[in-house]
Amino acid sequence: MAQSSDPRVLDQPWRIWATIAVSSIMLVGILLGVVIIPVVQGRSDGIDAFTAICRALGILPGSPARQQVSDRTPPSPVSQVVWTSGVLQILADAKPERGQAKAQEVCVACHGDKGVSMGPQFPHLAGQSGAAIYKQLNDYRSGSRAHPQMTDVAKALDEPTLADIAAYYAAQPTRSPNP
Amino acid sequence: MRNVDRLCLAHFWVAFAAFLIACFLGAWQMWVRSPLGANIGTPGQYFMSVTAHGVSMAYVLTTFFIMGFGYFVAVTSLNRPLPGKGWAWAAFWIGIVGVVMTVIPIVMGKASVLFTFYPPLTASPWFYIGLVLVVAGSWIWCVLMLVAMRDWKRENPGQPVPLAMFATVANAMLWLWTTVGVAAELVFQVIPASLGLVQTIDAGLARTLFSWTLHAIVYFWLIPAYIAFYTMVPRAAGGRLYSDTMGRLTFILFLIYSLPVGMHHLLMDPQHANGWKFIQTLLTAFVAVPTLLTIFTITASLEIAGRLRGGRGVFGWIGALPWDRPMVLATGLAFVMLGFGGFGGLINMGYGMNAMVHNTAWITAHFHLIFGGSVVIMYFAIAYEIWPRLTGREYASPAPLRLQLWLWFLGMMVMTLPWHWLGLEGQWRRVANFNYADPIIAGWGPWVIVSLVGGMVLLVSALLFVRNLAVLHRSTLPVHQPRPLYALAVHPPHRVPASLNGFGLWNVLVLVLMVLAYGYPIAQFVIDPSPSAMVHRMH
Amino acid sequence: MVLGSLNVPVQNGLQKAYERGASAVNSTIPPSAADLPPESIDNVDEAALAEVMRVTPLGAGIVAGTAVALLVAGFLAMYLLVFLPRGTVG
Amino acid sequence: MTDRPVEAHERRILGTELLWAFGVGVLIAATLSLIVFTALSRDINPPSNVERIDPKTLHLSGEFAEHNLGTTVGPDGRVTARFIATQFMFVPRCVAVPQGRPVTLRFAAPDVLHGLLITGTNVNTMVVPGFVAQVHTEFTRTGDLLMPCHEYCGLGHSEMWATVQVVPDSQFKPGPDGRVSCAQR
Repeated sequence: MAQSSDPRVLDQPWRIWATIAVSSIMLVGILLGVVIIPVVQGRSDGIDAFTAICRALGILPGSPARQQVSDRTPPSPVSQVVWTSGVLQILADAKPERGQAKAQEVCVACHGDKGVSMGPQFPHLAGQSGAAIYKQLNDYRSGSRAHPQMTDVAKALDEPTLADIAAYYAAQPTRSPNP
Repeated sequence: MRNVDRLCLAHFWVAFAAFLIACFLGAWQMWVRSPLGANIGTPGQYFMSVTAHGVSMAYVLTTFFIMGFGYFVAVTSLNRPLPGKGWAWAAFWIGIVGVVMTVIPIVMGKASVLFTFYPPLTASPWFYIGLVLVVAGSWIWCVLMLVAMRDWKRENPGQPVPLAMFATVANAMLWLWTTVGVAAELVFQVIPASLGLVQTIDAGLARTLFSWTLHAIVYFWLIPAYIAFYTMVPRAAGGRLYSDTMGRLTFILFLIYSLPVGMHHLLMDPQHANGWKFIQTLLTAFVAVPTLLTIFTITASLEIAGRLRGGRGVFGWIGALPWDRPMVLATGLAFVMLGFGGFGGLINMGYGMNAMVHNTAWITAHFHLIFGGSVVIMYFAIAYEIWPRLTGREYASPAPLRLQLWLWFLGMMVMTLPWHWLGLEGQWRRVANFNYADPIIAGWGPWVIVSLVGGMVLLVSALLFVRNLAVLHRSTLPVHQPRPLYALAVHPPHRVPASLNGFGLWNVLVLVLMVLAYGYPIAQFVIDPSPSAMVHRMH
Repeated sequence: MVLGSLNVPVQNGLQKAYERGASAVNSTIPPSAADLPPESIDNVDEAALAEVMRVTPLGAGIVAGTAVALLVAGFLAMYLLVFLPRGTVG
Repeated sequence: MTDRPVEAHERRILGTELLWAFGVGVLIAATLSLIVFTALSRDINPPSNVERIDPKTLHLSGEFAEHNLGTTVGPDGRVTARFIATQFMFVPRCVAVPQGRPVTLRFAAPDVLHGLLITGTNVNTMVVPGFVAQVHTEFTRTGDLLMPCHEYCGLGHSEMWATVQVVPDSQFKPGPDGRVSCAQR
């Protein structure tokens, strides 16, 4: 240790030792974690060194030690509706009054003015969740769901109108289950 | 000078009030999740209680205690008035407003997202804004600590900063570094989402930013206990500190190594690759070094004290130690709990082995033993030690103090040891009520009841603690001549290298380590943003 | 001595050290934090300390050493006997 | 006390501390080397899989569509079990897996953060919306194991769990379409 008491000179060994210690730990960490372990693990399942290192860094998906599972199942979705912020915005901007006007022409015949249906074969819509009504109408429109009348009805309406009708019926008071 | 006492007392009483409430909530939770309280309380109440228990213990008890203790250390160890005392009171009131703003939505059930947030779940914006205020208040405290040290160093050029203050400033530095993570997460992601400005949130990035804070914050809580170990325990035991240099080095190592290891809380997360996780395991191994150094240095200091009091032979000094003194007793109990808790931590950091215990009762046992156990018992010991100085009143007798410390130790051990076993059995966390009919879960019932008993003992101890402090305010025993508080080292430092008297070099090293540990893991969310999740509002 | 049993030897030692006209001992106003006796004095006798320091870290080394060794042994045991038998993870 | 012995004594103290630090370093190196050894020899890692997937369109994807969930045995004999982790259930609720053979478990979350462990095994991972969580493991013990969601995901978190039936390899029979479902007991 330098004898002079000037702190800067005293500091020299501390700076050197601290930098050496931290950089050597970093080096060991990178060497082991990102190079040695992945490459050696990769060999056990036939993964080349470059891919294994990329997986250990997170550039490629998968574990450095195991081949990635490949899945070629063709998609066959039950519904095309995707709840994105855009769709939620459409539902939020829906106008029940415009929905009521449109419903008079299209829906009232079977589902009733206030959403209380005429017969058992037509579901009640009063107080049903707006998002649920919107989804079913979209499924009819996209063909994910087929129905002799509803498919044509839905196809004739555009997106915002679906939301308006859904908002209107959602706003109707649900009738008491045992009147 | 004396009005710093009022500032410290205000902070301590807010801290211990939050602590007592949280102890009641904790005990209630233990009861509700046990077979004895199987159909009591709803999940909504349970998670409201867990949120309040977490926020009170992790944000209110800790932040206010540390700020109060910091002001006390700044005044007593530097022997000069606190600079910017007006700011200190401002910081206190900002913190109080923040706490109130946080607690109201919790109690209204609009913030049951627990104290670790879990976006895409979002709570009421007031919950988050309140926490930001508490952190803002603590930032003011950090600046005051730095200013106090800088002024002292200007008045005493070339002199080594007293160890207690050096450690407090190291803690303030660490806190400034670590709050960057949670502040970024709250300001840029969670608060806009809870305000409805955005409908989607990147959950992977949010977790990574919160992990930046999640580990160094536990060292922010832990350092005051270590300040007591290094600067109060040797004096209380009647000895000297074995090595002042090691004390400084320990707090520097805490600063350097506690910050880049936050991501070991994400060892089981899919969005980070093995390479980064191994670096986390390696760095976490090095964050154990300062604790292991402390165990040796403080045990050596206690050995000095024990031998000075006549302890003979290799272990004679242990019996000769003044275990009747609360500070010495608390240190012994804290080291035992630190041993068990540290063992839990060793398992947690075991790279692949974390899969055995992640999010099980083992983890709950780990942080209750280390934070709830050894750190909080030292908070008690610090409070008992400095209360006479703050209130000018002396204890009639240390017996109730010792009883309270023993109850806390026994309660904590009885509560947490069964959790280790339950954790290995797979008991998972944050469960409002267990289905004890399930054969696997049925076997856990008896152990949960044992830990419930521990929880009740802890509640009794917490009540006794608050009673011990309150009684002192009305005690009639004036303090004649308060004993000196801080310990002397065997070789008090005369010349200390600049790097052991300031944080310039160490901040550079922290920056380098943070870039290594968090560089790519955060950058990956910017380079190739992950598909974002829809915000799920709980308010 | 109503001052409680708190490290009485230290109290007496201090009393003697400050009889030389320290601030009024029994002033009713509790002394503020600034008037604390200077930290640099405690009643540890230097000769006794030198004697003690000849052997000191041995006991601490053994106690702390066994504790840490136990921790690491426990880690190795848990790793080999509890973790590995539960199957690989990767 | 002249200055000379104090200097020497101070260095002796630092010497003991360095000796202690060296001893601790050796012990830490021992723990780390065991971790590295098992990583190299038995491919033991924490489960990582930086594979992005849009949580909002899981039902449009092929892999995580409802009909493709549960255990399937690929043409190459690889056993893969797929789950959706959603508020507050795993789909499917029960999955059968073979004992003693490598199994890959894949999880995706359409809504919030979830996590899971399988009791008594080393299967443990978080499920972060936006990523596919993947765990490669090998079940060593048979029996009906509990797979709870262990990360807070909302007020129904306590009720979110599934069952994993580990069956001996001899009883693990994939159907004609390569799928295996839980044995109804």
